[in-house]
Amino acid sequence: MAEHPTHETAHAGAHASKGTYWLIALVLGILTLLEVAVFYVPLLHSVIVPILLVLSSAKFALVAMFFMHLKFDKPILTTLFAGGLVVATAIILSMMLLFGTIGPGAHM
Amino acid sequence: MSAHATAAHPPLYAGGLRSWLTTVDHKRIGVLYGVSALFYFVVGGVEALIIRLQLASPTADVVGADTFNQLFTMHGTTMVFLVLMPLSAALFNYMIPLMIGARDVAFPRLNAFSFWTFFFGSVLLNLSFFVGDPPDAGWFGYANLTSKQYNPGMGIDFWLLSVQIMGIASIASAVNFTVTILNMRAPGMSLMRVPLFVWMALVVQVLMLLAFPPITVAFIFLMFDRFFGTHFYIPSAGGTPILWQHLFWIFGHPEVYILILPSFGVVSEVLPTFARKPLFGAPFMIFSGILIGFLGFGVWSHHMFTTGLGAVADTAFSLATMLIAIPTGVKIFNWIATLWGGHIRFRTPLYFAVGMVGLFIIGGLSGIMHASPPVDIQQHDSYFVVAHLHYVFFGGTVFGLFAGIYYWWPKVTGRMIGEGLGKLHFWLMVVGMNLTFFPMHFLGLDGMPRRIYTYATDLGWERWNMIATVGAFLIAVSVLVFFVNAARSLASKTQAPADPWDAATLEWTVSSPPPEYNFAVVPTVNSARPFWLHKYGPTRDISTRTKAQGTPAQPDNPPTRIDLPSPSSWPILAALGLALLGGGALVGLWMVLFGAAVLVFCVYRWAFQPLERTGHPTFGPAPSGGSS
Amino acid sequence: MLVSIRLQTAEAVSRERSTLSKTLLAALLLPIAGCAAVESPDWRTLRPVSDFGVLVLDVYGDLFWWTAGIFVVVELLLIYALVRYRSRSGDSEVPDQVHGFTALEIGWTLLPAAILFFIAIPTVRTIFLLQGAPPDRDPLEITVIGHQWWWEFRYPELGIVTANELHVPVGRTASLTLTSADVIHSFWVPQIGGKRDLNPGSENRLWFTPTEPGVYHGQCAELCGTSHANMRMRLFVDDSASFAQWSAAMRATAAPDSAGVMTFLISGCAACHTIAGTPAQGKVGPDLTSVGSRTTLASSMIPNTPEMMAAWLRSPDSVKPGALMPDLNLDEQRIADLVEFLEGLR
Amino acid sequence: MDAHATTFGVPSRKMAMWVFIASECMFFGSLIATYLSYEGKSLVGPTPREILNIPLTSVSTFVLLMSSLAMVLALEAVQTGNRRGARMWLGAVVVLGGLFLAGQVYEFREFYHEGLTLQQNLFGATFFVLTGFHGAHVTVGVIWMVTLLVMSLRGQLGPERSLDVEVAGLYWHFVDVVWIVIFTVVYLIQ
Ligand code: HEA
Ligand code: HEA
Ligand code: HEC
Ligand code: CUA
Ligand SMILES: [Cu+2]
Repeated sequence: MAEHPTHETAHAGAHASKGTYWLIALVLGILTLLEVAVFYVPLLHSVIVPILLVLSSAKFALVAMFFMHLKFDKPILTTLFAGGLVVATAIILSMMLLFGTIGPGAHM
Repeated sequence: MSAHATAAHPPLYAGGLRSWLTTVDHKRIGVLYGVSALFYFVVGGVEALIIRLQLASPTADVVGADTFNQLFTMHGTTMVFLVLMPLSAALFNYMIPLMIGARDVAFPRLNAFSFWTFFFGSVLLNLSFFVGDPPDAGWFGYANLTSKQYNPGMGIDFWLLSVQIMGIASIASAVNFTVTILNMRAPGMSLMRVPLFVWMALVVQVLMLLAFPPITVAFIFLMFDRFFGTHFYIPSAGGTPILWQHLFWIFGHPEVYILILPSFGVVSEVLPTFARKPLFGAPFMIFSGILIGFLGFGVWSHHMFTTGLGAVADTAFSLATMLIAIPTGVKIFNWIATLWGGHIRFRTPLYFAVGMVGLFIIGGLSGIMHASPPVDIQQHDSYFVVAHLHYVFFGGTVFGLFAGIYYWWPKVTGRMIGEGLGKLHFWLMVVGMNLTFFPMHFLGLDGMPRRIYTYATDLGWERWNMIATVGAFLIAVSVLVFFVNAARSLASKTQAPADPWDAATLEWTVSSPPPEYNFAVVPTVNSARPFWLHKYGPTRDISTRTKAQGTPAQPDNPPTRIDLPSPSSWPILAALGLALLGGGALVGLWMVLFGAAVLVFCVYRWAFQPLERTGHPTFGPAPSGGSS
Repeated sequence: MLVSIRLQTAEAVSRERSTLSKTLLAALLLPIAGCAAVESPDWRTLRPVSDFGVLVLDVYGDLFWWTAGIFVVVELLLIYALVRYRSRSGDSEVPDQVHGFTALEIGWTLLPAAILFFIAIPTVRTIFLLQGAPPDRDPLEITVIGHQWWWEFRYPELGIVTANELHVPVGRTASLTLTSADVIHSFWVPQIGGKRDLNPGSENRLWFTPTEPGVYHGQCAELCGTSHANMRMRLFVDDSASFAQWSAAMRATAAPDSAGVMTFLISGCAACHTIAGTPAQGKVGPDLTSVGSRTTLASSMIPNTPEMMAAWLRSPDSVKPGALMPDLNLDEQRIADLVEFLEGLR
Repeated sequence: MDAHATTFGVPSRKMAMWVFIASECMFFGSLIATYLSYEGKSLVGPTPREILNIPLTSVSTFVLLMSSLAMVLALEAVQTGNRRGARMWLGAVVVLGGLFLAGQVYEFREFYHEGLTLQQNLFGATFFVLTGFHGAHVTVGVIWMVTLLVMSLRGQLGPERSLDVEVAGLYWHFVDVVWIVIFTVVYLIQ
């Protein structure tokens, strides 16, 4: 039964080493620092949105791939997650368009 | 053989009330869903009959304005959340494990929890009748009519809390069935060998997973507006009621596909069985189902063509909506092609399946008219929409689900059901539903808005309204015929064979009703029609290039011991806690906290209760050592 | 054992002489027959009296014929398959196990796509026409404000405020600005064309050029509470002369009889109603400046006769359930005075 | 039944958590969509610019990220039967999660004193509901972690139960990932 704790093949080799985890954490910390830095540098304010989006997507991806093991796990799990993520993103973008937060007539 | 089998293991449905309350068997849970849904079908149907009586004539005075608003709100909410969803859930629960060769769902206790949560939610909704304050803002409860200012009573609170609770049940069950279908298939059952019904069920689960959160959020905002004085939907503070419309329909449109796809699935099982052919173009059918589900998330604003979103948005949503005709058309044509060249046996399930195809087309085509904003601004919120929605809901879903009920009736009950009465049921229903709902197109075209409890005498609407009312009572008679038929079948003594329709899929390889453990031996599958392959051999089945001989009928006795999950009281108690937590908002904080405490306590007990009754013997005397 | 079950089913089939297909044909033709029974339907949305309504009807016509065609073809195919391939007596053969035919399936994927193309073109064109600028450069501007459960009409350029009866001149484009004072309502006069919502907190637009004088029924189309069913209106399309006359009369309200005004004021009516030229400046209910000239009262619920007016004042709620005008417990004499006064306001 | 290998070779509970996470994407997606749709539409202040405390939130973002690190290390420890490590890292998750929550409570109180309430304006309503529901998720996560910690202390969390920890970890990381988005969208892009 599925609710039964199983310890068969499922997660053999399905993760990275401890060292990698520390490294990823370091990178995450640095990326966060960069984000905050960008926020405080007036020079970058015209391009702040794309920069922040890239940086936070990178963080997102690192956590999902390494801490959540997607990189090493079965692709079906990535598919399931991506399904929700894609629809959610599409809805967020459409709503922003419909409410004029972005797109023609945006007042941001 | 079946007589043998019943003697060999305890009858599936034996046991007192307690065994039903604590069951975690997917088959019994399926029956519970089915019985609740049929009960609420009568409730929602009687509400509809009162609506029809009131509208039969412009001078009728059966109910007043407020009561009428409550009636259609409860009718719509009941039919959608308390009838069609649980009826689909009934078929999913009962059939999916059998059709994929599993002994149960992935999480049997979560399954029980889902049912009871749904059940308590449905009770909460109907409790509003007993406190004399049912909701009255329509089944999609547009803000800001639902705000405290314009709706100070408790009706809206009942509505939002109960639908919210049932939403949790739906998400829990969707998680369960997604995993079951993906992960619990019998060896050899690749995704392309999964029966169409199960495929459509999978799409439905994914739609539920993704569609219920938006409405949950919409309800949370409404709750905050009503209980805590926020202004999400209040224009005077900068909010807009249109936010509700978006969030609701982001859920609402996928929801209508949640309601139709199970029926598509049933029809895709029934037509091949009675035409004695494989489903035409099964891969196309699968992909079109997925596409319908996917496109369903991009069309929600077609319910808002009169809201004033602007020409660009209207165009985008209109075109996206029209696209859905393409995959749906594929389904219709493939069904016809399935019949084409077959040897069609006219049994009751086939009647309903064919009826579904014929009637759904009408609803689909009126949907295409709605998809065109210039046309829709005339039809929106008129009886034309009421006609559309009943052709797809009644003609589509109800007929399809009745096809499923008749088709699987012998499997579930172990009794055959009368063909004569079945066909009478069908004919009365076809005539009744066309009589009821077709004239509504005319009324809509003549300018009759929906949700009006009366109309002026000089508008010329009474003739078609009267006809619709007569039709509604004909439908009621047909439903009565069904109940008589069902009762006669249950009272009869003749045992149904395991495979009464000479069908192709795994559920027919087990006895009727199936043993508690479903499969004595876990089947191995090497075709989309494993049982057919076994019966007729590979020569007839060109899809199978292997020499293998399909999946045979199950032996009567399991060769080894089978461990089944043990009954548990924690799911139902946890569901009760959740309902108290939610419903408690109507009573007071203490009730909410009490519900939360019950919920947490039960979840812990549940989590630490061992799942399986160890070494439960499936044979011989009924089990006595089950924990709980 | 299996074999015997199979034989059993085959026998059952052979005994079956189904009438499904024939009756099904009849049943499916029923709706069509129903249509035909109504000789040349004269339903309101099919009889537009404005340019706007005609544009809408054109698209509807396109769609109707496409969908009717699809309906007939597909249903006939279905019925043909049922009749032609019904299982015959004594037939225990298994038919050819055809699994699909990709070319055919691609064909019936593309065909609907092509049809949709023809539906989409007029649709999109008309969307932009209907929501574009009004055809007339100098339209008559009217502001429509929805209230539970009545309509307020304001003509800013004419200085007119009225309720429930909308007057527009034939041949001149009317450009409506739509909004609501409370919940969402929807403006709908079926013979003029499509509806448009009245949203609180924002404005919508709708224009139309009426082409035929007459009086047309209209009604709120969005559920707005108890008396949503009773939120009706009348649209008067006047020829230019009578429109001019009407608007002149509306502006030139004679000073109301002061005894009547007194009664009105002491009865508490002024808290909610405006009568131009008097201290009554309430904003909750309809403007009563020219109430006597309306043909109906309470959003087209009752004819504007002294008896009905009295009935309304006696108990608004029994005329219109939930009406937001309270029952002021007036005695019969007071009511008679008020009726006389109000009916004189023209 | 126990011998029934799953079709994808993924334990069903793990797959279930991923499926649930997909659903949660829509939950938070809808909240974020509303926040963004109402951005700048408040009729009265305070506005995000006036009130959001970037340094404080940067620190709590960092805290949450590090709790994710502790979480994977805890899983690692459980899988390899390292009991001491398991306790230590699970404890760290609890502490860091608690810190994050404390930061949020502090933040909410500050905002309240500066006049930003649920009822004040649309920003207040959307902000508190979005971050509040995130906080509720963190709270559930902390309770879950405490449960695991207690199990570990009682010696019930051997390698054979590592799936319990893995599933809890997925939930925890997801909540972290959501915060990454909220931090960027709500706090940094104003
Ligand atoms: C089971 C439920 C169900 C289903 C399946 C559908 C299917 C469709 N619906 Fe419907 N709909 C509802 C339930 C459903 N609907 C409900 C409940 C409402 C009202 C809610 C409320 O207001 O209360 C509603 C309202 C509704 C509206 C809003 C109307 C309004 O309020 O103004 C629209 C607008 O576009 C619409 C469109 C469609 C379309 C295009 C389809 C398509 O999926 C249909 C596709 C099918 C076909 C087209 C027929 C078969 C195809 C062929 C034979 C191929 C050839 C065809 C062509 C080339 C056209 N529906
Ligand atoms: C989902 C499925 C579904 C189903 C199956 C039905 C079934 C029926 N519906 Fe309903 N309907 C909706 C969904 C559904 N409806 C929705 C979503 C709305 C919109 C609500 C809103 O506007 O918010 C709506 C609205 C709606 C309206 C419009 C109300 C209005 O706008 O004012 C009407 C009016 O005639 C109507 C009628 C009917 C009728 C006559 C049936 C019949 O087919 C019912 C048949 C069933 C029975 C009759 C039960 C059988 C009963 C017995 C066997 C017992 C007999 C006992 C006695 C006679 C005492 N429905
Ligand atoms: C509390 C507010 C209120 C008060 C006080 C009030 N009314 Fe009204 N009145 C309304 C509202 C609101 C309506 C619109 C009702 C509807 O049609 O739904 C209305 C409608 C009317 C109408 C019908 C107008 C039309 O064009 O159809 C008349 C006539 C009328 N009121 C007269 C009176 C008189 C006379 C009094 C005093 C004795 C009075 N009202 C007091 C709120 C009020
Ligand atoms: Cu106003 Cu309905
Ligand atoms: Cu829709």
